[in-house]
Amino acid sequence: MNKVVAGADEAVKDIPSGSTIMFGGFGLCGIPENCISAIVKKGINNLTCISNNAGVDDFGIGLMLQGKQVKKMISSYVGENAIFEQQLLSGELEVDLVPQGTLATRCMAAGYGMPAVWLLAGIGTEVAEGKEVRNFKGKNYLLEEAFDSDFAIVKAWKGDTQGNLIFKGTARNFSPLMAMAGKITIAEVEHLVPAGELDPNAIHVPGIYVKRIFQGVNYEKRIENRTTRKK
Amino acid sequence: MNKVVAGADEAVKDIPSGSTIMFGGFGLCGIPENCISAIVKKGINNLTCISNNAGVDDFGIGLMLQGKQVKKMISSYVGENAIFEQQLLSGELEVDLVPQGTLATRCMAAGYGMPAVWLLAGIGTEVAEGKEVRNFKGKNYLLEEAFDSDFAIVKAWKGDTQGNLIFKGTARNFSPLMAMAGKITIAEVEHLVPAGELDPNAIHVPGIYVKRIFQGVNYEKRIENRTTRKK
Amino acid sequence: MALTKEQIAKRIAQELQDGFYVNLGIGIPTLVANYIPEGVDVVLQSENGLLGMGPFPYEGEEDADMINAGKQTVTTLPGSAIFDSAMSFGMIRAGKVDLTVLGAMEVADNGDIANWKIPKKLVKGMGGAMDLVAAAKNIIVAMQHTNPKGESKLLPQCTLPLTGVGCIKKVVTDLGVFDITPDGFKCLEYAPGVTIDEIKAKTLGRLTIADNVKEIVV
Amino acid sequence: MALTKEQIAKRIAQELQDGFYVNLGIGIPTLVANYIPEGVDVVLQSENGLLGMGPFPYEGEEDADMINAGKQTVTTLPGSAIFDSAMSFGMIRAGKVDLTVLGAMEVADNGDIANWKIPKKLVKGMGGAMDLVAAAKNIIVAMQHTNPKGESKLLPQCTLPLTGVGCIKKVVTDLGVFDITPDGFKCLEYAPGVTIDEIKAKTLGRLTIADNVKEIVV
Repeated sequence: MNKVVAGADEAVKDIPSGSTIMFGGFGLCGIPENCISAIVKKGINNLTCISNNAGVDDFGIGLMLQGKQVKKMISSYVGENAIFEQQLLSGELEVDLVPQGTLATRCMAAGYGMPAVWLLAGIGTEVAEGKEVRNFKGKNYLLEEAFDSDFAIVKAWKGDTQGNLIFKGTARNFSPLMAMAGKITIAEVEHLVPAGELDPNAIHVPGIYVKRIFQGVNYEKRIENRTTRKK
Repeated sequence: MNKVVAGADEAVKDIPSGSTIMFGGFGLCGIPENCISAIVKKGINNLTCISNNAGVDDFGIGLMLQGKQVKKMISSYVGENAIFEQQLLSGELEVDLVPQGTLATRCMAAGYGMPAVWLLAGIGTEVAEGKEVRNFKGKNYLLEEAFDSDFAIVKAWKGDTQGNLIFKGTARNFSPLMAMAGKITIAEVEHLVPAGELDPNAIHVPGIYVKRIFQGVNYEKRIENRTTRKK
Repeated sequence: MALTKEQIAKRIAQELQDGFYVNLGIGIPTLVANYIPEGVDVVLQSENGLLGMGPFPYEGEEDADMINAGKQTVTTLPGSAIFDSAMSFGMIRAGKVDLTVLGAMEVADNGDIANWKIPKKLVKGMGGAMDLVAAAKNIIVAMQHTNPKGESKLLPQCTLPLTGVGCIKKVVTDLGVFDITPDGFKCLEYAPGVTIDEIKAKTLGRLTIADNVKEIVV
Repeated sequence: MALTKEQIAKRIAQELQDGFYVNLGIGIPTLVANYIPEGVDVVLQSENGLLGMGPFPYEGEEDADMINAGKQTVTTLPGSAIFDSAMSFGMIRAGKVDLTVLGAMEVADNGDIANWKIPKKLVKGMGGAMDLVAAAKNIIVAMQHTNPKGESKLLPQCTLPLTGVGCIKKVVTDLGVFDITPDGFKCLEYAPGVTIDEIKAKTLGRLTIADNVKEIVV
């Protein structure tokens, strides 16, 4: 069982144009920087990306937008960048907006083998259009389908050679859910360690969900909204 | 915000007869020994217990069966004890058998605010009787309702004064799911520590789900099936 | 004098009770954290996956892996817990968060809220707003009473696409504090120097005035 | 000579492929772990929440907090992961476990299985069996070909209450190895010294014999 690959280029080499790919991260926090770069370099296109956000002009999924690689974004909050706006207005880019908790839960459902879930968000709004509504114990819920994806790409803090992953801080966000949801899951990690170094009790994503793992390099970890206080 | 109570007696003091209570544990592994003793001492009855198993004659939920405190068991595997069998045959005890993964997921659903889930287990069997079946992408699923419970009682390895819980080994099992599902969740822990001592990244149940917590005492941690090899 | 944003936040902070788990939205709601009353212990939830959100880090101590739902760098506190986004919205959906405070573009007198989309303007998305308003058990809206054109934001019905239906219980504006009742907005308090007539003039939705209406103390 | 339980386990072990995640049920299936072929790296999943199940602990090193789904004390291995029961069955349901091996009371020639309940006897429950048979993508049944009364356990249809419908792909008994095909059981291999006639006599369900049927080598 060898899940370790040399780097991002090898990890993404079989992703074809037209794929549906999940990208972990919230804003720029916890995004798989290495794999995004490799996909940009590779130049595949016509991609459907499931990701809470779409990066900024010159970082994250924004880089893939620059290269016109993305056909459709499935996100809860987008448009922190001008290229995105321009492609959306010109009709080059399709956007499917999904409430944030619904997005997370539809990813979880896939990883847990549940075909659909009943959720509250969006009842009575345009999000509910065309969806089945059912009342359970006095509250209305929408039937929301699990997300299928050909690939899921996440960045973890630590990972071992068996594919077990641990995230740090709020860089966790959607990443474990997507890692569990992908048909083929690729994990880049800040620290790749031998099997046995991680506490089995502290693992966020068991290795069974991860097909490929590699030691990432040169993380920029850009901060989107730096807020501080004075000492 | 003070969640810490003195001990088991105080933690369970307001549980009335007739309650529905979830008990964490798999077999005798990870069961809330202190609270079970306190409930036995308290003598409430007519209880509905949601627990994967029903203990053995003289330990775990078996002690509550001895005292004829249990009206109904909702479990996946029961009957490791003679008292159980006798009460079942005499009609004193009602049993609702639920596939193990379905039991776990119906607890999770409650903790995640999902009223029902679509699950595979039991399709075409007597478990499916009276339940809605729906085909998603070529497979049939049963609609299974989330479990409501008045109280959830779990044993964790470590817990802090904010109610955050960490489990050890396979004593985790159903416990985090039930801890998240209970209307009122009580956690007994082997090690109660001040807030700040647990790694925020390694917490299995965030304190928001836990109403009462206490330092447990005198854990027997009985082994049901001791298997070893020679050095 | 209408309340300042800080005063709106301060008034909302009076609603906090010891032991509350609270989710604060972006904008005025975020400011509520600065006015938590003495002796009241609340835990802030950030829907990207953090319970026990602490203050901004000291300069130079920012951690790119530690942000809130507004993507601001934040810190943890003793007793913080971190989790994934599904669990985060799970605890909201399950009613474990005691209070949610968020902003709005419009609130209707039946509790509908619109705060995510202006037709013909670029749509950035609802983020977690729809989840929060649909699932939170107790929601307070913090907003200006009127929009920049001076038009009422407290309406008989929302004109913008809805974020949630019948979910708002209380609104705190620069002019007053309002419960949402079967009879529409009920003015409980008015800002110092603001008259009931001014509130009536600036509220398009159904409005009643509480018998014991009083001046806001912040 | 019919196969011993150990030989059944040994034959099933030949089905293991490098990199497989495998769930082994109680009884004969558990023995499969003793015969994993050299150079084949498999990870054992125990449905109570353990991936990377190791051998029994050395005497005196038992940990009450570390058991498998059969409630036996076990150990972890380097690279093990522990999780809750919902995730455990989640990964099974999502098809991440490559192979499940379990025992049965009866298997029908359409792949139905019965292994949890005998009417009029005390019912102990299905445990995780229904979840496993409904969700696992590849299931092998390990069992005796006949029951203690000598009656076939490979049937045209199950007489006992079902555990799962049309889910079994392969059966390994003390007499042979059988695929389940649209034409019923297909005998691929026979135990050394066991004749095809004996297999035919002891199989009540529809049975075909593979053209290249051969003796089991264990």
